[in-house]
Amino acid sequence: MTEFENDSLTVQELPAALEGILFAAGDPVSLQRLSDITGVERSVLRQTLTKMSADYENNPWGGLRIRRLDDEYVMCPKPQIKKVLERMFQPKSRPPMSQASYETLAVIAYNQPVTRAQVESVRGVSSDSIIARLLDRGWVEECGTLDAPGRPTLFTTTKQFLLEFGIDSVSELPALELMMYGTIRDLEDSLETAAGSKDTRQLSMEQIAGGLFASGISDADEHLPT
Amino acid sequence: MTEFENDSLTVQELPAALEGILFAAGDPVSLQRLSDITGVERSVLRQTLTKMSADYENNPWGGLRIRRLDDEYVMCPKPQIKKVLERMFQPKSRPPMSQASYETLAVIAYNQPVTRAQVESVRGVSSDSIIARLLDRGWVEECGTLDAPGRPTLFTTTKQFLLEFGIDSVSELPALELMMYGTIRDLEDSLETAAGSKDTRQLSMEQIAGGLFASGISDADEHLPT
Amino acid sequence: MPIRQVPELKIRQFEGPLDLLFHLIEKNDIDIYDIPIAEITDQYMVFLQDMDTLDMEVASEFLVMAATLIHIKSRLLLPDKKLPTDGEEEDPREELVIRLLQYRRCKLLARELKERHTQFADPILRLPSSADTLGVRIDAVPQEFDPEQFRAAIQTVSSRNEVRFADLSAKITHILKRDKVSVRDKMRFVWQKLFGGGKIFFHEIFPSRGTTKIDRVVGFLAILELLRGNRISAEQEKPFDVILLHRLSDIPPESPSDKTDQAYGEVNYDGI
Repeated sequence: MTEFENDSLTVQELPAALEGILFAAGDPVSLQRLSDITGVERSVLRQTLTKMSADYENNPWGGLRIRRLDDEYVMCPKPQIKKVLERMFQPKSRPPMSQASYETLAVIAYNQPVTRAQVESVRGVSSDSIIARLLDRGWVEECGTLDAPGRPTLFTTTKQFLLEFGIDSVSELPALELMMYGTIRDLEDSLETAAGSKDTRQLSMEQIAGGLFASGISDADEHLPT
Repeated sequence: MTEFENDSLTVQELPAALEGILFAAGDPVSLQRLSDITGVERSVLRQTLTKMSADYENNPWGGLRIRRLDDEYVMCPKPQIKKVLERMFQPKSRPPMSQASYETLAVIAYNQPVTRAQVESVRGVSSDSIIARLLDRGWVEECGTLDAPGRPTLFTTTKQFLLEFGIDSVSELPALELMMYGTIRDLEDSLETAAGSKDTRQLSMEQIAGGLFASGISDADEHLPT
Repeated sequence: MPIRQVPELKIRQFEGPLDLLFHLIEKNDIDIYDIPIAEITDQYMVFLQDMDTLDMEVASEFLVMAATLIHIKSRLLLPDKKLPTDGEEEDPREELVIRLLQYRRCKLLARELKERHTQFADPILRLPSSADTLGVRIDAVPQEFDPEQFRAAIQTVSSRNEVRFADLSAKITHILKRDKVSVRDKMRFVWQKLFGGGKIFFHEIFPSRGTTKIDRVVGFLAILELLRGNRISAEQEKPFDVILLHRLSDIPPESPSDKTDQAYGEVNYDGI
C-alpha cells in the first residue's frame, strides 16, 4: 500500500464506495478509473474487488454480483434471477407507452443522432429513464458516441420505428422549428444577448431561469405579476 | 396470504429477486409492479423490503440502500458515499433555493392538500411565483380543486420531494394545520398533540420546535449515519 | 417607552411583515405572549419609514401589517366601552400572536427542510438497464405504436417550447426595465403638486386609475414622510374617507441628512 492522496478513502470506506460506484456507473468501469475516483492504488482495489466479488457470490440472499472483464469491473444481476427479470421486461408486464415516451421518441426522431442532454434540452425535462424503455421496445438504438467531453452516447430511431409509423424516412416528418435542437440553442443564445449583462453572457437557459430566483434579481421575480 | 401464482417465487428467492429488479429498474418501482413481476403478495413484499432496507442500512461495508417513497421503492447509493460519486458524475449545478421557497414548501408539506390562499395566510406574503418555482422543480403538484367559492387549486408534494428530502412518506410528516386557529389555546393543543406531550401550559418557542422534530421527520434521521 | 435605535435594515432581508416582526421580537427579547404593542409598532414604523425603495407588492404587505399593529395599539389604548365587561375580555393581540406562532413554526420547519435538502439533494439514481445489457430476451410481440399519440407528442413539445421561451424573454425584459420607485422622488412629486399653497386630495395625485399600486403605496409613504417633517398637513374625517393634503410651510424639506442622502440617492431639493 502506498501513501494515499489527501482525499483518498480509508480501507474501511472502500467497499461501500466501490459498491456505489459500480452501481451508479451501469457500464463496466476500468481499474484505472476506479483508482482515479477513489484515490486508492490499483493493487489494493483489485484485492478488495476480488474479496467483494466472492462475498456477493456466496450470499444466497443477494441478487447482484461483481464481474471482472479483463481490467474492468461491472455490477450486474446474478444469472439465477434472470427468469424474474425476463418477466419484468415482458411486454405484457410493462406499463403502456406514456405520453412522455412519445415525446422523447419524437425529439429523437427530429434530431437524430442525438445525446441525452440534447433530448433534455428540447423536451425541457429529463428523459434519461425513458430512453431505456424506448431501447427495449426497439424504436431507438445507440449509434456511437459524440466527440465531446464525457463521450456521450448518441441515439437514433430504428427501421422498426419507421415501419410502425408507416413512413419511409424521418425526413417525412413535418418541419417544426421548436422541435429542433439547433433552433432551441439559437433561442437560448439570443435570450442571453437580450439579458445583456456581462455576468449572463455564458449562461445556459437553465441558469438564466434559475438565476432569476437566486439572490440578486430574485426579489424582482418573486413579485412578477403572474 | 392468498394463493401464489404457479411461477411465483419462494420466500428464499425473494430478496435476491427484489435486489435484481430494483437494480435493473433504476427508477422507483411501485409495490404493485413488484407484485406483478414476482407473483408475491404486496404485504409480503412490503415486509421483505422493510427487512432488506434495514439490513442494507446496518451493513457498514455496503454502499447501497433501499428507500421507500410512499408505495414505491428505489435502490440508490448511501448519502455517505455521495462525495465519492460526485467525483465521477458532474453534479447538476442548480441555483440555491431561497428561504421563501423552503417556507412555502413547509406549509404545503405539512398541510397538504392546501390552497394558495392558505399558504399566503401563514406566510403573510404573496406566494404565487414561489409556488410556480416549486412546481417547476417537481416538488409540488396540483391535485384538484377545493370545493369552495372560486374553486381554488389544491397543491400537494410529490415523490420527487420525498426523494430529494429523504422522507419515506408524507405520513411521516405530522399534519400540523399551520393555519386557522381560533385561539392561542387551540394552537397550543395542536402542538401538544403533535409533540405527543401531556405537559400543557407555557410552551416555549424552542419546545414548539423540538416537539415537531421529535415526532416528525427526525425519525428518519436516526438511521442515517452522517 | 423609549425607542431603541433600529439598526440599518433592508427590506429584502425579510420574507415579509411577519418575518420583520419576529426579528424585532427576538432582538428585544420579548415574551411572545405579552407583546408590548406600542413599542413594537413604533419600531416597525421606524423601519418602514427608513425603507429607501419599495418592491412592488411587498410594500403593501408591510403596510397592511402596519395598519394591523396600529389598530391593535388603539384598541389597547381605548378599550371598547360598549361591550359588557364580563372579565373574559378578549386580548386584541391574540390573533397576531397566533399568526406569529404559526409563522414561527413554518420558519422552523423550513429550516429543517433546508437541512434535509442539503443532505439529500441531487440523489444519484442508476439509469435503467435495457434488456439488452442484462442479456434478457424479450418476446417479439406486436408493438402498440400509436401514430396519433406520436403526432400529439410533437405538438405538445413544440407548444411547450413556445411558452417556455416566451415566458423567459418576458421575465428578462421585465427585469431589465424594472424601475425603482423611491420615496424621495415621490415626496418631491407631492411637494410640487402642493406648490402655491393649494389643497389637494390624495386620490387626485394618485388616482386608482392611471397609477400603479406601487405608485400609490410609495406615494402614501411619501405623505407620511412629509407629515413627519411637518411640511404638510393631512386631514381625514373618518377611516377610509378621502385624505386632504395641505402644504404647511413654504420652506422646502430640510436638506437630507447624510444617512438619508445615502439611502435616497441624490435629489436636489433647492430647485423645488
